[in-house]
Amino acid sequence: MSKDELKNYLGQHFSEFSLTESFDFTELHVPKENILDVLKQLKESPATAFDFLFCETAVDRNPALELVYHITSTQYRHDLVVKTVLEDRENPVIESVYPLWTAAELYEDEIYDMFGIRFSNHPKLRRIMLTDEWVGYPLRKDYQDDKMIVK
Amino acid sequence: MENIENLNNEQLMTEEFVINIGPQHPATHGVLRVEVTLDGETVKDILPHLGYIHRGIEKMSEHMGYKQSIYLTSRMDYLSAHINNHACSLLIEKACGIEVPERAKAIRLIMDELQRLTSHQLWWGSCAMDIGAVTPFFVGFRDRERILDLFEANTGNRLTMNYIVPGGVMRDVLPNFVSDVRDVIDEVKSNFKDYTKLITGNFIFRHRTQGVGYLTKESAISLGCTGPVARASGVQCDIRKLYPYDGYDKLDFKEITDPGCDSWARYFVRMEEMKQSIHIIEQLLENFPEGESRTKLKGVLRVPAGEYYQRVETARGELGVFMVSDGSTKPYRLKYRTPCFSNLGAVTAIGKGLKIADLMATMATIDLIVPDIDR
Amino acid sequence: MISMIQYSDITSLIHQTLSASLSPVATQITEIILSALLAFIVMIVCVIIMVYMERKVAGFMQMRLGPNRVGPFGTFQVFADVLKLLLKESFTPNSADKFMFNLAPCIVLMVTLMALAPISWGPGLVMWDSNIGILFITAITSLSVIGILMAGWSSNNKYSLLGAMRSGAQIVSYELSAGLAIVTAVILSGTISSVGMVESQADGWWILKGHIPAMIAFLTYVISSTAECNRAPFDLAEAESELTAGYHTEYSGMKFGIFYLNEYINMGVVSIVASTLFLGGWMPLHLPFNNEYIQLFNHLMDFIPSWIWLFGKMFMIIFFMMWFRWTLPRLRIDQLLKLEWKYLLPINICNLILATAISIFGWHL
Amino acid sequence: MDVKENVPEFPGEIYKDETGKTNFLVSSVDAVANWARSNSLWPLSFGTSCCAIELMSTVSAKYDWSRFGFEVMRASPRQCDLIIVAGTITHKMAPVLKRLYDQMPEPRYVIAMGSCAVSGGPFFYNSYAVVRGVDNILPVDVYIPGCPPRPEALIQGMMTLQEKIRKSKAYVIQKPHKEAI
Repeated sequence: MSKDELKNYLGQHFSEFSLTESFDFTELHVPKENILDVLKQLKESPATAFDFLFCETAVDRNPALELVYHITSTQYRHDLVVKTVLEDRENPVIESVYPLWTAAELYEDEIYDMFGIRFSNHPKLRRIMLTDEWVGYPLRKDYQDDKMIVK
Repeated sequence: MENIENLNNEQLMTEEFVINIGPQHPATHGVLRVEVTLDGETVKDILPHLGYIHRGIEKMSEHMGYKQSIYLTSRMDYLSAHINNHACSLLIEKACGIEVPERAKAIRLIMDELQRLTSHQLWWGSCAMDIGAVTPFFVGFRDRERILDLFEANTGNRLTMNYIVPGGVMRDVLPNFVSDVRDVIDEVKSNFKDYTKLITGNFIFRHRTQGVGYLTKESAISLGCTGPVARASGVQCDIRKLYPYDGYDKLDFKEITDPGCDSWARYFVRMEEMKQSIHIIEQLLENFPEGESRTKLKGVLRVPAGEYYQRVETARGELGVFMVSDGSTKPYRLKYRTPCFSNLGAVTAIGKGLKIADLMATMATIDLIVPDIDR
Repeated sequence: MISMIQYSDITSLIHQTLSASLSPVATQITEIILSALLAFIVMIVCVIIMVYMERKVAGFMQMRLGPNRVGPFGTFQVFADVLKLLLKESFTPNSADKFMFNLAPCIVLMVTLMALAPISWGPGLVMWDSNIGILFITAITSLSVIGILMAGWSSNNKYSLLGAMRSGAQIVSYELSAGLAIVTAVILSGTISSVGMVESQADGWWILKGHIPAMIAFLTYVISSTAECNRAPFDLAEAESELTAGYHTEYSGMKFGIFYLNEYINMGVVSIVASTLFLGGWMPLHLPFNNEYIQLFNHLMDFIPSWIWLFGKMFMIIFFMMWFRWTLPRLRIDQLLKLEWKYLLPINICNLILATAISIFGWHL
Repeated sequence: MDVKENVPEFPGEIYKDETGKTNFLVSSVDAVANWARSNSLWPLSFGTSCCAIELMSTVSAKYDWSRFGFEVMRASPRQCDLIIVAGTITHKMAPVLKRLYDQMPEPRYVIAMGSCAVSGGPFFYNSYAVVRGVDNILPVDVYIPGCPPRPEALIQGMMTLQEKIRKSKAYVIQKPHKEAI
């Protein structure tokens, strides 16, 4: 369905979450606790059928860590961005969306490696890009590496 | 050693052993380590280890200006260098609202499709070499060199061209560009019969790829696979058709999908895509527009704050550039959604239960570029 | 019948001069050493030509020039390779089973060189004129599996173990159809000794006289002998793209050189045996009919010396093997064994029955 | 007086007496050993990123380094005597590269191909994971600049390595002054 049909569908079903509009996609802001069942509803309901997670990434908004899910449907070809915010910076933990999309396994491995966000019930969480004894999470804004990185 | 008869069963039980198809291996075409547990010849479990070529491009682009970080993308998937630069340029043009002249759009599309041709030709050579035939590698490179001469004449370099920049193309093409491209295209078209003679019609190659490496449509979608790997399992996901950019909607070409789901289908989809690329280039050459090839931009670019996402169809799938900008001269966060990273999931999904030789054939037809995975 | 130079008078001349000055036992030993050295040198020269030919043929088939910088037309390239391998440090990995690791290349080379003994190189020129020559060759060539398995097992490397297991299964199963093809030739010609085999083709090569069964036996023999030398499209033992370098991954320097040398000597031996069985070895082309023009043609053929015939046929078959290598992709292990057990073996057995029927009723010319 | 005449193809001089009959070739062990080693350099098929594609173009029919005898590209380090580091070497890849180098038999040479291998190249600034130059790990013999260097540049690099081998002493292992980490 088209963008505004999707918007008012989301307005009815997820009225408690805020809905904003970025340059390309509509964004649904969901609190950390019920991220998994919101995404499960979006995937399972035949009206939306978001069965394709094409990009899952994290953005370091300096005090908080923000997780962004880009999902689309291969039937209706409409796109949606779902965002959550994780306040806790020392050990941020969130549900893994691996049960819904198997692509999430590699995406979340990389997010854990770069941002340090732990994913519970993830099949094999490991540092995928860097060596195991690497200290710190490079893509965080407060990552200190004075020898290599010149501000 | 007591005699064999009274050795009960679990003492004679065979045990699996783990081999590393390691960072340096002819079949991985780069530095991807795949830890494979084997029971004899059949593969029981696959665990890829990445990061051997992780250079931290996303962290670097946070310290660079918008126009500076574009040249890094052609070091990620170096076989679709033009298309990667095209993605970043489109993103910045969309964000700042820059108008691109018609001639620049046509040149960009021709360069993209030529790049797709060179990528498929190199894939064809190295896929045949993984399955054992060495001569197709040289036949594939013969045609590829013809197109690389074209790139070198017009853009200055053979592999990492940095030719497509925000606002158009770096320099206008040579005057006899259209006739050169037409000669190269005719030659590549006439060489197609070599491809069928050498590999497509080859009896052994068919037996090595048909019914091998089965990726169902549902698992392709849930794994996030895009490009020829997904289209060979029947998923319609060609970005040039779904979200056309720079004049793809005005061109008529078919999106090749094949319900076959096995290595042979992936091979067939790429061979047909080569023909479609040639068809596209011929259409673009007919009415090749005149005029300006680049709109001048001021030195330091400031992108208005916000989040932008641009999708482009590279030779291996959908490259998505996700940028968060806070209005300064440097991007706040730049994330590249690369096709090979999710296609790698398909290797682990398909690999279980295959023989080693089939695992190599499947990895050859999934066509991974390792710096594209590690970034 | 054949009016060519008889080498036997040269050998008897050498025999008289030696036995004049030495005791009979000493002459026997020196003759053995002399003929072994001669056969070894001839084979080494053939290997040098084969390696150069392989690189030039590969270049020709891949639209590029082969080596042409080292020496005139690149002919010294092979000498440079061999000399470099000789000077290379060839170490034994410390986790390897040292004795077996160093013994494997010697066994493999010894086995293929022993197969040279019964081959008849020319009229009257044979090292060991035994009447079970062909049987000896089939027995000896099946021993090379032991060397390869030793190499794979002792280098304590998973890839070489896999390569050795694959080549074990492959060579053992392809021995079968090679042996059956040889039996077909033996049935047609009636002798097992290689000298007798060549003499029996004096009035025409078996491939012409034995028409259908000989042609089928020749084709299956070439296919199964390509598999026995581990050459593409059956090169699963040292499959570059899968097992890096197969069973000789851990070998460096001249030990790897010996494996490399052995592959080419094996190819040479196999193509000499194929030409002896079906293409008449050093026997020139004679046609069996006896009107005077054919006799004139047969007589004319005798003027071409016998070693040109032998090495011409050998290099023709070697060119075919190289042709296979640079065009066909590699088979998977189960397809390889299926080809042998389900296709080559039944064809060979039916061909054997056909050959016996023909030789009983005398339908062959 | 003996007439000496240089042989174009082979390192050595032909000695002929004035009547021009007794001609035999005289050469030094170093010259012959270096001639053999320089003319049959077997590279390891090792390529990490974009420079590997230019390496493959050099192997292909147009640039064809098999004319020099390099075409035997072995996959196992035991049988190679030259490692062409084509591409970026990261901190995770450095120990693997060092082990590959140690597995190679002794007269071995290293070519650093591309600016990533020479000095870290485009990833010199602000990359936390890249080793700035392969000579921190391996003793490098020939550096080939370029990102990626053209196939002709790679062939010129190989020919410079051949020159270097021809001038070196055959039985003394000379490593560049900067000792490897």
